[in-house]
Amino acid sequence: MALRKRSMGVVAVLAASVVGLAACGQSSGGSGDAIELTITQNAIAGGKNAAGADFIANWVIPKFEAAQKAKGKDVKVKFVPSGVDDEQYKTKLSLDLKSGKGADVMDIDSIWAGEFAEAGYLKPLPDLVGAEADSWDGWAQIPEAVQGMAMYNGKKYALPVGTDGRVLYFNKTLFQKAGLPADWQPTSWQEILDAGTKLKSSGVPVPIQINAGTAMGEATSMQGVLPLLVGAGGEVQQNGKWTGASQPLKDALGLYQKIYGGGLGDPKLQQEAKGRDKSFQQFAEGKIGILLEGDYFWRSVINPAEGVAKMADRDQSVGYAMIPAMEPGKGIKGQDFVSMSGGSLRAVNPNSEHPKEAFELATFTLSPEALKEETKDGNVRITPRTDVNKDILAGEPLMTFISEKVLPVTAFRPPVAVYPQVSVALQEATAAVVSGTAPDQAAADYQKKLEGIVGGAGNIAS
Amino acid sequence: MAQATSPPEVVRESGQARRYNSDAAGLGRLRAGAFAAPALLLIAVFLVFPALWVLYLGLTNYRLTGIAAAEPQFVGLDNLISAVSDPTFWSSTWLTVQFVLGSAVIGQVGLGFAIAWLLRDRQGPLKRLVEGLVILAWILPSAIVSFLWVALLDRDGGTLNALLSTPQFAPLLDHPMLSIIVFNTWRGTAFSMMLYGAALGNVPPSHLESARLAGASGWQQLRDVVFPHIRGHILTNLLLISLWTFNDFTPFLLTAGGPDGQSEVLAVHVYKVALQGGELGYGAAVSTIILLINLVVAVFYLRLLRSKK
Amino acid sequence: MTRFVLGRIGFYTLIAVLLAFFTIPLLWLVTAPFTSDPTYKVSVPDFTLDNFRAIAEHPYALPSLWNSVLLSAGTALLVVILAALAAYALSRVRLPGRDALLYTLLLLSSIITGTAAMVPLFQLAVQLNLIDSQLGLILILTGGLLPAAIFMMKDFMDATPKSYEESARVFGATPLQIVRHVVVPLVRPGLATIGVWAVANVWGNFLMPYLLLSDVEKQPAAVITYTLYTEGGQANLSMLSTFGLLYSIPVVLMYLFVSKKYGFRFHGGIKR
Amino acid sequence: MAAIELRGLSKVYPGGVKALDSLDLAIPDGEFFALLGPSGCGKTTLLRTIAGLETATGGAVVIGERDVTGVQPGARDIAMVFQDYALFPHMDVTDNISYPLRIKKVGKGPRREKAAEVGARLGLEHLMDRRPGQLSGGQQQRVALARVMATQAQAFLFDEPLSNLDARLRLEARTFLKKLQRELGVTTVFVTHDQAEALAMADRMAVMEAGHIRQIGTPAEVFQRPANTFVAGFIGSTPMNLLDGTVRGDTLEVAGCKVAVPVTAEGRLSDGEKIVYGVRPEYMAYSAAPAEGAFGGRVVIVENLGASHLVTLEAGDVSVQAVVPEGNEPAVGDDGYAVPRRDRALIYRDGDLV
Repeated sequence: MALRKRSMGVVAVLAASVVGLAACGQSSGGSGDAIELTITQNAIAGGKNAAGADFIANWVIPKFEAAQKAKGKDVKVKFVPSGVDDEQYKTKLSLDLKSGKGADVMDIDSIWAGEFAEAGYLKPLPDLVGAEADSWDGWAQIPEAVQGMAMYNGKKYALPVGTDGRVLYFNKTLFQKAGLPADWQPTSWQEILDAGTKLKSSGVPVPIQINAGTAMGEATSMQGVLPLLVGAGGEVQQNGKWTGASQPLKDALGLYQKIYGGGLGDPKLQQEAKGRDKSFQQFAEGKIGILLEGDYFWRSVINPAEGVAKMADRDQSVGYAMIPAMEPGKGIKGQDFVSMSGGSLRAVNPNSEHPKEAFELATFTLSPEALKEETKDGNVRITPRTDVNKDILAGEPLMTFISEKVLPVTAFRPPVAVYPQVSVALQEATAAVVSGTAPDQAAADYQKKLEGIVGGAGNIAS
Repeated sequence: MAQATSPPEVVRESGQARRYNSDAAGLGRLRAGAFAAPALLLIAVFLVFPALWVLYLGLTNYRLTGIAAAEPQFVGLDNLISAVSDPTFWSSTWLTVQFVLGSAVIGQVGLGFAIAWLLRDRQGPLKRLVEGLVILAWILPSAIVSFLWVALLDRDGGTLNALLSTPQFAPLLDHPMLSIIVFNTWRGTAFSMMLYGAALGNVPPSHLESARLAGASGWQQLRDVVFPHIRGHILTNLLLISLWTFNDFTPFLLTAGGPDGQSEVLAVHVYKVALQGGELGYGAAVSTIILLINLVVAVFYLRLLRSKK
Repeated sequence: MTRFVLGRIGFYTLIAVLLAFFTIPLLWLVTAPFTSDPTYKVSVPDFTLDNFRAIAEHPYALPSLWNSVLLSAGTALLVVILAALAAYALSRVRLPGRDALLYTLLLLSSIITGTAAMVPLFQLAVQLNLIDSQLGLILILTGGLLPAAIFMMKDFMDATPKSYEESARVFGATPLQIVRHVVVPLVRPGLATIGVWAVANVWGNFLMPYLLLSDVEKQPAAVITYTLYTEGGQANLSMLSTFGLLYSIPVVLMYLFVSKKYGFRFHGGIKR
Repeated sequence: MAAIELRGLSKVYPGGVKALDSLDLAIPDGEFFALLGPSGCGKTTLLRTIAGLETATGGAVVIGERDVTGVQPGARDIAMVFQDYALFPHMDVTDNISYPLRIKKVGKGPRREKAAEVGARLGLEHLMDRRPGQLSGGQQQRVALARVMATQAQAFLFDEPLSNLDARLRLEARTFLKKLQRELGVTTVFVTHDQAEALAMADRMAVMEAGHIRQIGTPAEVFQRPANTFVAGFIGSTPMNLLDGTVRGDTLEVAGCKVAVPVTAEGRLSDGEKIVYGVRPEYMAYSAAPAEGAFGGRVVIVENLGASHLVTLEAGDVSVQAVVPEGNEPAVGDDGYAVPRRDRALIYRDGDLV
């Protein structure tokens, strides 16, 4: 690395003549001794997560600056919007952090915590900001599982921003036609299949949509194979060992086979590059009976006001149910019902010149007032704080449902660097099953790939 | 008095002219160097240096995140070896060859030349319209274009199915390679068309006229008059188009490499590995292999088109 | 005579097929922006202008188009000028290893456009303090495009008869005057081609502008296009199609301008 | 206006090809001078070296008493017409003609005036706003000439000025060029591979071969007394008869015939010497009856030259050609006799004129 640095210097000198003019550089150098903070999210006004961006720009920044002023500190906060694929956002953050740059406060997906920590892109909060990291009063309100998302090797690396949960959505209108109840709650996979069969015979084009294949990417893992895996009592990684061609995986893949091999799902949709978009559109058009999705689907996709696939009668005709284990009690930890959750984190940049103020800003955005402000006007999401959730979710039956029924049984992905590759391998296994490979074979292939990814059979639980 | 003047010696001209100094403007090496210096400096700093760095990364296990991001290890040829021992790499390579041959060499070069030839001595709105549409396909950003083609080839509401009355026909799934080949032909023809359009302008009309007077068919005119004149342009065109197509990852936006990797060309492979998987070292190694394949292709073209001179 | 008629019929049939091939995929782009809730299906729009209103209200959409124009015009200009000078010098003065150098640079240029090059380019930009600078981005993009541009340009330069330059030289023109008065007009179709090529490359480039420009006010339309998705990555088709339509208008205008002003054709030199 | 002088001028290309080998040449002010020779003889290289487009590797070029050997072409105060005229295709006739003035930073108004003036002089006034691509070959040539005239240079250089014209036009242009040069009085050097052109136009000429000048002289001198067999063979629309012979006392034995010693060689030959006997077919008197000192043989070919015929006789194992005025021509197969004119016949020893 040292060598590279030096050659960089040489090139820098060489290029100095060319770029003499170009060195306008960073927008630094502010007014006097004011503290300047930047905060970034994958959110942008007018685009992706516009509400979140507006909240930061219009509420957090003025309020926080005012609060600091009251304390006698001159703090200026700048919001750096972004609005791209999560992978690209992650790439940019990584590059920034690697080069000692980046915003002082930044939002990351909880699943990146491990790899960012390993790379030195993030530091444990106490190391950065001192005792305040642990003494923040918010921690008391955040459930342990949610706190776990921000932990790596037992240390807190960031603040949890929120979480989500996955359920089975179903179209009540179609269910009624197929003679199925409007308060449907399956207790085993077989009941899902039975419902699918009935839907099919009543003429529903796509009775069941559970994401599969590589085209949908992580959506296949989170809304597909992972909830099924925990439903069969397995996890991708347990106690530091990866799960190979285990029985739970075979069972999960077996369900795929029954759905897509049995004509209960649309195998081609799983292969299309825009398959997930289309599954949303089809659900909204009443062509899909049962769909496994997260609360995001309810909030942003079929939202009658501003969804991308609006359903005017969402509240009347869309039902939801918990995801059952394969059979009652067969889920992980002996659960009857399962789910998967993700969420994002708000981290303090180790390169920040003002880590304490940055931490203050981060905690400020997670204060009850801030969270209530952020989630008002129908912009509800599950916040990390139970005290806040109690208030804001009251008028939202689905969100309350997830918060109260789903989150207690949910599971999280392992926050380690190789997870994305493992996830792709899982997606490939589902793709294989959907296009006809036997589940046992697909599981065996998965194990082989897994060995290559995680560094040999030694890291795989037999 | 008929022999009072001897016939003009046309052949002589070319034979002799080559011996002369080609520095017609009296540039001299020093000034030539000054002319080329700004470009070469930019290239050195922003191209050669980072490109060599990529080649170096290919020899490490560097990753975007994780432990390997903090302390990348030098692994020598491990990446290359694991690439070539990976069957998906080879299938990607084979798909790439199909992609380049089909969409670049046959599709873009063929169609581009055909359009340039058809419109060679036309002016006016028809030419403008055709050229404009072809160029539009080329110049639209890929993010937008991918939507256009999904809308065209979609299984349910796709325009193609509506036109052909073939409901549920799914070209992107059943013929993914053909789809991206046709797509890339549509997308990239403009460049070849423009290049050949400009090159055909350099073919002296008198040569074509004399060939036509000699009763040469269209094909013979092409072969005997046009082709020798634009041979250099054909070489350049093939080289560049192949190079770009090898490295084009736009098919990703259409098929995401699927279904089941059936359209995962090398550039998509690298994108998946490097950007989605974060394995930059491995991605760089595959890029190096692409570079070597391109080198072979370039040498092949050079042999093919220069040898006949 | 019949042969002529058949030829005409054949010609127009071919043109019609070509037009269809190049037009049909574009249909979505003209219908979806005027449709209230567009899907991937091309259908007769209800001619709403709401989508355009939404784009107009978008704080970054329209300014980003200006940024795109700035970036692509700047890059194209730099590429054309530098490539023309370099290609002329390389075409006229024989340097040992010239062709090998050009081929090597061309091959390396392919690696730099690949995904794997983002780390070196980013860190280079950081070291040179070119992060968040549009000029810096222009320089970086130019560096990547130059080899291919020089390569193409050299073909055009090689093809121009030397006697034009000798003639100007005998009349006392300096090398720079010769390039300006004689060479540039002669290779103008080539220059226009390369200029448009450079614009096309920059116009759609997403990754480098996104990585190198953090200030959203400087980001081009390609980056803003990617923001028109939901938090879950679902495309906002009404915004995307509308923005896509607006996004393509400047390049259409550019094409019309360039083809009218400079023409992609040769002037028809002396009969030889 | 200026004289041009070359002193020991050499041009060796990298790789060792000697294009010009130590040439000396003096062209006085106002002369119309031709450089003639077959392809590859170095005539164009010589012209380009005078122009400065090629750099001499030895010797000096002097134009108007100024040594310009190391001077850039543009600073030599010369103007050149190229073989393909090198008219700029993107400029109209006016701009082409006035281009040299543009380089000299002459204002747009005076430039256009000058172009109009010169153009009118060459009969181009109705073509001034056309582009070269819209002109005929002859018109292009006149534009190129006009451009050269507009420079008011000290000397003009023409590289094959007529070779791009078709045959009929070439004859007209020949006359036109000669007249124009007379009127302008500017020292002009032109290159041609066509001996007829050189003979017709030049005041004086140099015949070149393989980088050397083989003869310098007026057209009459070169035609009547070629200095060597190379020039003898190259000049003339019908090639000179060059026949091997031997001196036999007062007479010569050539092609099995006895012929008289030419006037110019009298007293300069020694008995038994091997020589080459040269006589132009035009300087042969043909008769059907045997004659003293004639080449006799069978007529094998009769070529019609219009007002005369070229008759080829087979004398022994060599061919002898004679020009026969119309009405006198023999039939193929006849026996014929050709008597060379003693005052026009020439003797070459080791290739050089005696």
